[in-house]
Amino acid sequence: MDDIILETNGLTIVFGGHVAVDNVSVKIQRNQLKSIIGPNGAGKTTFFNMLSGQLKPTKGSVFFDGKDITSLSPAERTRLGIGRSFQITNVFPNLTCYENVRLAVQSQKGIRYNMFSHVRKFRDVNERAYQLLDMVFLVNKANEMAVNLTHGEKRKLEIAMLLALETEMLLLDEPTAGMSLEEVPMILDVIRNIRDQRNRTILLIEHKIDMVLDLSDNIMVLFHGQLLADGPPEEIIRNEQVQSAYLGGLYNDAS
Amino acid sequence: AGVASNENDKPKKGTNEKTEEVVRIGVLASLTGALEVYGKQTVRGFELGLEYATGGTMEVAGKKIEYIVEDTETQPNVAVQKATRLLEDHQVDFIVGSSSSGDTLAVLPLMEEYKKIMIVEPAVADSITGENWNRYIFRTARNSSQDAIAGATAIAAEGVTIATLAQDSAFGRDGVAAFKKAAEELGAKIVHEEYADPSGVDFSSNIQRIVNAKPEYLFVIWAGANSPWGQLADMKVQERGIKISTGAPDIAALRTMDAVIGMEGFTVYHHSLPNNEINDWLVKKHLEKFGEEPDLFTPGGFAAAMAIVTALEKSGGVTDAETLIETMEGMTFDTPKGPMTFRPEDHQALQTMYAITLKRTNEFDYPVPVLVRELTSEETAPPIKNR
Amino acid sequence: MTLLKVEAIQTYIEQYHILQGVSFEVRVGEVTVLLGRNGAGKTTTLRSIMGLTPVREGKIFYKDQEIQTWPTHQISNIGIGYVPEDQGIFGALTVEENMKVAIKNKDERTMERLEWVLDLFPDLKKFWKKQGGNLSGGQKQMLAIARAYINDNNLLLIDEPSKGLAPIVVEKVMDSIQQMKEQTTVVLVEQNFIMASAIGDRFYIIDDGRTVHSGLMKELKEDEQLKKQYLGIA
Amino acid sequence: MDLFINITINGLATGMLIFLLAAGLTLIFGLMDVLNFAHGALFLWGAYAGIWAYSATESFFLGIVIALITGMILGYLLERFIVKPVYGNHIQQILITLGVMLVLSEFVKVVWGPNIIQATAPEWLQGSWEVGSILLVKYRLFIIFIGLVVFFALLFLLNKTKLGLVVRAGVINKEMVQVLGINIRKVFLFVFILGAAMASLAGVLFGPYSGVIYAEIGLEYGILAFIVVIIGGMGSVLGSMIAALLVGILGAYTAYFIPDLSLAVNFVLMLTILIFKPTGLIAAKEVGK
Amino acid sequence: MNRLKTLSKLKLMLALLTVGLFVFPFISDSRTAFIILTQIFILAIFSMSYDLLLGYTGIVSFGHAMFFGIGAYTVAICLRHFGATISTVLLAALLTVIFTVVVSYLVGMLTLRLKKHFFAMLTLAVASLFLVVAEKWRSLTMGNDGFTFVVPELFRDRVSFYFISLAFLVVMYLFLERFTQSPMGKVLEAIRENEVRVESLGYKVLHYKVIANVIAGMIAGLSGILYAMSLRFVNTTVFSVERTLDALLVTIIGGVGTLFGSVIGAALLEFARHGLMDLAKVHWVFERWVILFGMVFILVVMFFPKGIVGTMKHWWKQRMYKKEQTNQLDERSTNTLKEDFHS
Ligand SMILES: Nc1ncnc2c1ncn2[C@@H]1O[C@H](COP(=O)(O)OP(=O)(O)OP(=O)(O)O)[C@@H](O)[C@H]1O
Ligand SMILES: Nc1ncnc2c1ncn2[C@@H]1O[C@H](COP(=O)(O)OP(=O)(O)OP(=O)(O)O)[C@@H](O)[C@H]1O
Ligand SMILES: [Mg+2]
Ligand SMILES: [Mg+2]
Repeated sequence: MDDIILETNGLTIVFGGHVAVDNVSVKIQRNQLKSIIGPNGAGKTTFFNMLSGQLKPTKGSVFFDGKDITSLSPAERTRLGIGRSFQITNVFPNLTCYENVRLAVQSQKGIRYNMFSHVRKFRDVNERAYQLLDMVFLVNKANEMAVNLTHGEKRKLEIAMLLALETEMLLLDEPTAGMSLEEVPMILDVIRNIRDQRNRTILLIEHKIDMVLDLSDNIMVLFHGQLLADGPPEEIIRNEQVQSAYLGGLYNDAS
Repeated sequence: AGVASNENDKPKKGTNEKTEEVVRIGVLASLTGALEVYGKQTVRGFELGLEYATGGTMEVAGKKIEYIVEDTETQPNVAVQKATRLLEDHQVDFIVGSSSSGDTLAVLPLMEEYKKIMIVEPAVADSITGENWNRYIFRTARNSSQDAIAGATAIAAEGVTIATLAQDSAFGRDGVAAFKKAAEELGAKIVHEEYADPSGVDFSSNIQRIVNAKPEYLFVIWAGANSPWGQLADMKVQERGIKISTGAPDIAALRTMDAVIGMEGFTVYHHSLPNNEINDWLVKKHLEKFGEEPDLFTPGGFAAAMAIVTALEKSGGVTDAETLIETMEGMTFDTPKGPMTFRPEDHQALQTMYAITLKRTNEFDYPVPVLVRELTSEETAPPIKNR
Repeated sequence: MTLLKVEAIQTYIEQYHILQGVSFEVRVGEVTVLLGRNGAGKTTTLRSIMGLTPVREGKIFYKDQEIQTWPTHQISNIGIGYVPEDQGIFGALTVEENMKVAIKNKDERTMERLEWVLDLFPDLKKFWKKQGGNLSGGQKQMLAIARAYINDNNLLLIDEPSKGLAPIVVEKVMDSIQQMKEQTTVVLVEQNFIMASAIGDRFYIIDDGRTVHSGLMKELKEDEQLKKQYLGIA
Repeated sequence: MDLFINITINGLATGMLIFLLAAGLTLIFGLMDVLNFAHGALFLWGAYAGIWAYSATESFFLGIVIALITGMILGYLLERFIVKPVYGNHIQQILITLGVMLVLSEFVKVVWGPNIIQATAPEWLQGSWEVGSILLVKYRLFIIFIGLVVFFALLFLLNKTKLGLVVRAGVINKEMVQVLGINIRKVFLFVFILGAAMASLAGVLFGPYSGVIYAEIGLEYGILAFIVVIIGGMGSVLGSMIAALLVGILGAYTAYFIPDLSLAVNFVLMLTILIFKPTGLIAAKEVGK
Repeated sequence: MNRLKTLSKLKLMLALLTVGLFVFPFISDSRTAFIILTQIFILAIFSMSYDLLLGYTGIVSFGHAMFFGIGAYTVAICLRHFGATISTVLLAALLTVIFTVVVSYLVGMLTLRLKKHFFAMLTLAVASLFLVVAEKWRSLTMGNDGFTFVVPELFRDRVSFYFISLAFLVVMYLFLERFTQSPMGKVLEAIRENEVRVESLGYKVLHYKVIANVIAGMIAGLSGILYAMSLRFVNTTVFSVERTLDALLVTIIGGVGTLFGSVIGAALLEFARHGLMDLAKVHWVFERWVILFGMVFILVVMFFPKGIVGTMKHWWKQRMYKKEQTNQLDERSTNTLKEDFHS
């Protein structure tokens, strides 16, 4: 049962005196969907950044598949199988949507240093890119520069790029923020499908609590950088501290 | 006769089909950029030189003379383009130029390729008549060594101690090397060599080092616009008993030399210095035509024209390079600075230079070089370096 | 009383015809909500009101003044505040400096409002000297809202304020909007239907660059058919 | 000891002159993020217009005023017609300001001729005092004085008023600043004019310092200004001051002790600083958006 | 599709142009024209290598001349010391490749971690140090006066040199065209857009930047060889900022990120310069033609904000869009504007 894919060990990061993530040790089970919740500024994104390599922890270590990856670069971690999306949209503005996704597919296929063949040669890459755009309802924007997309569309592009990497582990930072009401369920379906295939591990940051409850196998709660709770949804939602300091009245009757 | 040649009936390399009645001369000069002033002096001098040499007819040995001026922008690649255009499209028989040594050096190989004569004026680099020389190259300009020897002759003597200040560039380093050699031959001692960043603003450290060396003379080799004169005065160099010496530059630069009035040195030319008819004519004509006196490099352009016309007269109008080389080697011709002679070995024109002191006179509104004595062409003959 | 009136505006971005006739009215003291799917033109509508994307045809009235040709800073200075969807934080400036740039008059009432805002978002007080770019996503959103709250505005245009905020903070923002209602009228673009329906008085649905439906929020909440048709939710 | 004092004072004065040259660029490039390759031209025009007025009226003060006015007018025209359409686009800025640089440098020759022009300090600033063996050149002390005045004025303007903040904010997100009710166009115009005027001030002060002015000084010293702004740290007036003094003093010491390195010293300095401090001496605050 | 059609049209035009240039020497024997064209080719090659950095990878370098200069000096010194043979030239080419690769690699590793302006200034510093070395190592370089040298007969003939340069340009163009369309080239474009994201997609950004720098440096070095051989002369100006600025101007005028723009830009720059310079002879008013030359830059920015080729591409796209629009307009009725507007 204890098939741990990712493990952090006393993970800590300090920004000029402010401890953003404080001694967090968690184990993440393979092929599960785990959500991270917590108030704004609790350290969720920062925690992600240390998993994906954008930030180096002040203390502590990260193990992936039993291997210490604390000192690896983001690129190396991606290649090992940790892919992520960003909270603030982070795409290639002056490339088309298609190009954006294609680059991710290309990386997944390990075509990195080929400088002599035309990209058109790589049929499978290109087809896959379209497939993904289709999956996030962006096919009609395939040839549009990413800079011209609306906020919601950029979020979708972000997800397509992450999915393209086909990494064993997916880190999703508020994937549906800004996405329109009618499209959120469709994206949720995409995520749910991945979860249900049970061959990927998903780590999800979300503030939409009903969505979290609906999707998660497991929830961890960060509070002021510290790990407050870690357990199944039902347990977390009943946690009083979570109720009062995070959820407030809005979701009081959500569970 | 149209100058521009027709694209279609252009002959192949080497053969000359143009009407025998015309001699064409191409002039390369920097007409824009930092050296524009020099380039324009050369061109004016050249024009007047032709006028004088042909008595205003613009004809020599029965042939009409035409000339085309091209701007090199002080860029070697442009110089090569322009030279080729002159040689190819305009089929010139001579090239005169250019204002910078770099441009000139870049053009030298073309002259060998096209077998045409080039009169170098006013580029100074020794290597033009030294290691990069070829037999088609003649030079009416003085070279760095001549400058240096003139400078040395003006101040060096047995036991005199001299420090030098020059820009840290090929021009400065060559100049100092030649100066040092010449001065030491005259028995002087070079106690300190100082090289300054040519684009620097502050020379006080350099000057400080010179002051520390306590020479009797400070010989300055400087070309280009930002000059150390003011700072030499600020640092009270002369008050400390160090006499300053340098080559007197063109009039615009003389205006900035208030601070070193009284210095002894040399010059290539100032219109008040030579005492001969040609110079008188030049000054008069130049005033008439341009409203000002000829300047440092005007007589050079003039000399180039004189050299060409003289050579053509002697060759009877034959423009074939071999004939011309034969004619011109050892040829003496008149210039506003008196007669010059192309030395057969390296085709460098030996010429008079002037030992001067810089004075303020009533005649001019700027410090002016006043003749101490003429330095004869033998005295200032530079070493032969093209072997 | 009508505070803002948008009349069939048409907006182009480069050669693209983005808004093809958006019209709506905003009444004093109400919260008007613009709804619509991604790419419908909600953000562009707000930007057009602010003078950030030029309106080619149609008119915008603010208190009977025609403002569609005014420069942005002038529109801002007649008392219209704007919270952009991408927050528009000056990343290299500290929270304090961000606020300083925003403050128009340093009078007493502004100081009072500052205090109120910092009470509303204590995180901002905590990270007063921190650079805006280093804030967490939600903190940035708070800062963006705070910058709009700080001045004495008659009208606030807020683009998706709930995005990235923890539920409890969303609640606070909702409360704050309710509180301000007296002095400040609000136009809200919001995808969080719980929030939109809780505080909205009136709604307009924008689709494909046009206003296609409008009504009272109360009605929309009940009307499953409409919700399904325009918002894809049931 | 005296030697060190002499070298230091001279280096200091040169450094101040360089600071004056770079101060305008600190605003225009460092703060407003405009790659203004025409900065040298503003410097050049300040020098020519100022020295011209000075020699025509024999009043150095008037020369300075004319230089400032020239800088302001050019700054105004430049901002309005050249820079305004290309804010935020470095590539276009490079091309268009290089064009302006060529035009203005060449135009100087149309107005004042291609010859070098002499510039001397006014009577009361000529010469030097000798204190023991320390040589205090009056004009250099004057430069140091003016440099300090400009430095403190700038510090005041940027730190004690909202201006500095607004410009920095405007560079990050122009729209947002307007949304906050600020007419950023006017602010930019003002700062640009200020920067241009300072470049021109440096120009007219440079004249008597070097003794001559000529049409190429714009090109020659323009790069130096960029070097100073970069190693000082983008947009930091204090950084520019430190960098300028460093360039001045280090240059003086190198010229004295290792003259062979003179040509390279600025570049070696820039290399070392940037390798060890990749964002300049006073690091502009780096933020991941 | 339309796009395909226009693409092939463009290719056809390019091919025609190339053929035209290859045929040119057979219909004209103006060596001036050959020289100007040759210099355009060389500048175009140099600028294309620069565009790889500026346009594709988004790196601004003020020191690209260092590679150009290395090539120029290498071939000059080799020819001077080892005699004017083809094998010397090949040796020089080999050495140039080695030197530029080593230098660009080292400089890249050292500097490419820095951010835009800081990187630009660092490259300026390094290139300037090369300039100083060339100035000071006088026994080898003769300082800024420079020196002349003899080139092998094959390169001496202007026509054959014309062909060689043109062929090299075509080869480099095709290589770079392919390179920029390759998976690797696409990653470079992505780096230009957003480095952080490229890294998180699993690409090691620094590797790519260094590779781009090495390739650009190598090609610049080779263009330097051609330059020196076309002049048969070299001096320190090959290391000067002006050289880099030339490349910068050419790429911007032509349009960054469009290789063909470099060719157009090089041609425009040279022709503008010469055309305007020749005006000076027409009338003294044009004596200050440099003013007009400067105006060309200003006008280019005003009328071709994305460079000539870049702006043309943009216009083309807009035209295509308009066409699409008018096709669609028929389908859409205009009276839907105010439908069911609630009062
Ligand atoms: N680069 C940084 N420098 C300084 N402080 C930082 C930096 N990045 C994050 N922080 C701080 O660390 C804390 C945690 O930020 P983080 O972005 O991880 O929060 P979060 O849990 O993702 O919040 P949100 O839900 O609002 O996105 C915040 O207080 C933030 O201000
Ligand atoms: N710069 C631009 N260039 C081209 N098209 C644009 C640009 N900005 C927006 N658009 C288009 O304008 C339309 C409306 O955009 P807008 O941002 O107003 O939508 P929105 O309703 O706010 O969407 P979202 O909910 O995703 O934020 C979209 O179809 C978008 O693709
Ligand atoms: Mg976050
Ligand atoms: Mg929007």
